[in-house]
Amino acid sequence: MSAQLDAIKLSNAQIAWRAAQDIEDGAYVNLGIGFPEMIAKFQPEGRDVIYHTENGVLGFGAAPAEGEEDWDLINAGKKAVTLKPSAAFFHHADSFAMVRGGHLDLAVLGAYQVAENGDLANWSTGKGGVPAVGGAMDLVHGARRVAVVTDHVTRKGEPKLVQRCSMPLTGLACVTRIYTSLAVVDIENGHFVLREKLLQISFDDLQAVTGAELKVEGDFADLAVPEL
Amino acid sequence: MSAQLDAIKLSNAQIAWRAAQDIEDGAYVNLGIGFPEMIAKFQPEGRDVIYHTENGVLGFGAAPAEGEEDWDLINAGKKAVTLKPSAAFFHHADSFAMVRGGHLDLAVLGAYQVAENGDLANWSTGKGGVPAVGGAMDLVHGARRVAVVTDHVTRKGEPKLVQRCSMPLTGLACVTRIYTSLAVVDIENGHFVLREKLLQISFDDLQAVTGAELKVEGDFADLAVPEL
Amino acid sequence: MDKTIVSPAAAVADIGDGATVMIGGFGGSGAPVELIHALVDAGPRNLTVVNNNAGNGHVGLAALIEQGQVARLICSFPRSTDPKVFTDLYFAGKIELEIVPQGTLAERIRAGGAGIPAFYTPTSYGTELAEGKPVAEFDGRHYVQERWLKADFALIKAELGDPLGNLTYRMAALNFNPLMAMAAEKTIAQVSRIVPAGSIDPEHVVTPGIFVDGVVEISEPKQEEVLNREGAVYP
Amino acid sequence: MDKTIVSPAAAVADIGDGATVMIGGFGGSGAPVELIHALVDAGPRNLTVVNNNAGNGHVGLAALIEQGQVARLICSFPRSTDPKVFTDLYFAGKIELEIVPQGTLAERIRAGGAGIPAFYTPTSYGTELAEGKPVAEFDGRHYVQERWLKADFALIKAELGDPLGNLTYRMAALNFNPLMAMAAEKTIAQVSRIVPAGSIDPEHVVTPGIFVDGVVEISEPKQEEVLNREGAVYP
Repeated sequence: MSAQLDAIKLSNAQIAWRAAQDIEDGAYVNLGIGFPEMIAKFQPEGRDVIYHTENGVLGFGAAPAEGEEDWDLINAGKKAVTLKPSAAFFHHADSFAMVRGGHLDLAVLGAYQVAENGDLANWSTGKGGVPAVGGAMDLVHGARRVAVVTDHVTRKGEPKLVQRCSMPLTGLACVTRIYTSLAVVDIENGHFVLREKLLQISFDDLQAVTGAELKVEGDFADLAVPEL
Repeated sequence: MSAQLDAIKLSNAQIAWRAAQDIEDGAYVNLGIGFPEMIAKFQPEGRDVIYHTENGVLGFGAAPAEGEEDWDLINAGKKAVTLKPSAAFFHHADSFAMVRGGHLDLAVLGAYQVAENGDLANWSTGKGGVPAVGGAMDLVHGARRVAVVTDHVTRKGEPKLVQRCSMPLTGLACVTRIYTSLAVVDIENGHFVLREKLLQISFDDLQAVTGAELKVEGDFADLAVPEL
Repeated sequence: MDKTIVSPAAAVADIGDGATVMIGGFGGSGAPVELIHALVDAGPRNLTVVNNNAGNGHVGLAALIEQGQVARLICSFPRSTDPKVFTDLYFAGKIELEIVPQGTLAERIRAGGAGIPAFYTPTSYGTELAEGKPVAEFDGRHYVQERWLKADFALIKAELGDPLGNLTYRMAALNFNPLMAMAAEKTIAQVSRIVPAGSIDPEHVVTPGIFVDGVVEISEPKQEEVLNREGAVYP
Repeated sequence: MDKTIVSPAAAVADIGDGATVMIGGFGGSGAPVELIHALVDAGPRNLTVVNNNAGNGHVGLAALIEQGQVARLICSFPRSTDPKVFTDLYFAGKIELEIVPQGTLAERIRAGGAGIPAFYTPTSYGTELAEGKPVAEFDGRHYVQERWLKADFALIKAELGDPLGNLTYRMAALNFNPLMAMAAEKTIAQVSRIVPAGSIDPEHVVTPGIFVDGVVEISEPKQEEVLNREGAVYP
């Protein structure tokens, strides 16, 4: 089935596009390093979204042209960014006061595993390597909503949406919505609740690549995303 | 003996003068509201002393001329002040980070009672009245040295330097030096140690108006203060 | 996005009976007098107010207290040159008082804004203000556990504000204002001038807009100290 | 009073073997490269270093690690594009690592500077980074107790400095610098320019001089990121 899934599944850009549609006008948002950062590109027109980065910038914009970088103006991924009007700089304690104090409307992070109780594992595979946590453990317990963008399964085809995480946890019961390459799934009362799925995959096939029961409450919708 | 003491004792200005002589060049100092504030007037020439006030100013100077006040530029006693070059403004949490974090070299406060173990009572008489503590309890546990300026006895002639405070405490074991109207007394290892006394009072008379034993280690000096 | 609010009345319209309201200022500096007076006009009662003081004279916080709108006051220093309004109510048992050391008050508010539910401080250890609070020893020294302080609303005074709520302050008028901005569900700032987005140097922003929900321009704000020296009374 | 120090070498001269040194910066922004290189030249060993990262390439903190001067690193994210120096020593068991969530690291340093010996945070609750730490419940939610972090020295990078040590920072180069300035026994700041007392607007001072012990002018500071893109190696 892995090859089949590969044929229909959304690209990272498409997952990011879908996640971007849910971000309200005026929201304060932190996007995790890497894949989640793509979401900013797909911000729907007419919405003001203010992006926060752990290293002390609120209101940053896209990357500058190559050669135009100022390396004192970077994001948490250490990539050069630019400023939008009305930006602000602040130190790390104030930056994490914003995070931990519940001032961010949304954090969108990547994941190794998400459990049906909302537990997230995204900082360590638990196998060797240098441990490195960054701001992930703060973000999951700070932002008002914590969403995940991820492939629905691992490269080996194993579920990333699971009953209980087997990898080291980043946070307990923190994720409320998951945008995957196949579906949009909410976490409610300790269960995965299907909200949207690709038209090209049957519910049973989706359930087969999901590590815990996918509940259905009323209807679910088609996950419709443009070619990108 | 009260009348006798009144004849020889130092004025508040003279006590403040004496306290000012011990403040080193480059010291960061907080002066309590009221009487301790007078110390700034007697800062010896050639010394730079940087004054801190709880409400968020470092490097303030004397009061402005009458009519020149800016009521956004005040000290903790809500009196108008001026700025010296190199002043800085900051919010209350940073201000008390300076206090609690041990960044002030010295705080000089008034007192109702000081005990030989260094306990200080200076915020409440314990009898009716509206309780009000301000920043005193923070200062006594924050500044590297906490000194007291005070009359040696109460208006009724009772000792203010006592074995144990009977009034509500501001802080435990926090005072290290007391400048009184009759003497300079250190607190060391739970005892009052006499450092200086007025020439006009005998040791025995001084001991008689002090509520706990005045130890003598080696010599003590004359407390010599100019007419002011 | 534009957080501008047209009038002080509109700014305080949501504050209902029983709300907890942080009010910035230290004495008169940084006290949002016009917002407080709008709150007097609006008339909600049974408020819990957090401020360093208990007001002065008969304007600002003192007026709010005088109107009987404040059921409980959390502050460090309710004494002043003219604290009559508060003092009379306090001795009549008509207002509740929680005294908090000033640095602890500031830190509790910051903790509320920073998501820190409790912290330890040496301040007040061994005194009656620590009674009933947990204590702990760290590295041989004793500390008191203090809890965060949050509010439903914060009314603050700033100097410049932009439509996204970025703020600067005038001299020592910051005091509790930037902290309270962080610790309330809804923070309303009165500013002397609303400037276009992008006019405040990002390096000079003191309170980033994320902490601010509404900005109302009061172009020539009254200073509480000045009002009191004029003998002003509100309403 | 004049806190000006004539050279980076003089600025780090007191840092001896076994010292705990906080080093500002987040990646290359705000990293005091010249002060770190002076520390490489001075050669103290067995240092405990607090930094968000573990250095990049072969300059700055990476150079200090490469010279074997760092026995222990307290940081949140020791991975990067070129973390080879740290990674090799780590797997060889030649450097000790304490991983701290980034917000907890910032708050622990601030607590050290603010005289708060311990605080509670929701961060890391239920994870392996909370193992062995006290937990407590407040208002039905679980929190981990974290301790303050202090240092013997802080090496930081700022933009303007005056002789009393008041500092401003350039854009996002503040990051950990203002916090570390508060948390060390002795804080040395390298600044791009020393300006006369009174030239920094008191409203724009970010780090007041009370937190700063020495200021050294490095008029055209190297940016670590730029050095690494040039393939620079120190010494």
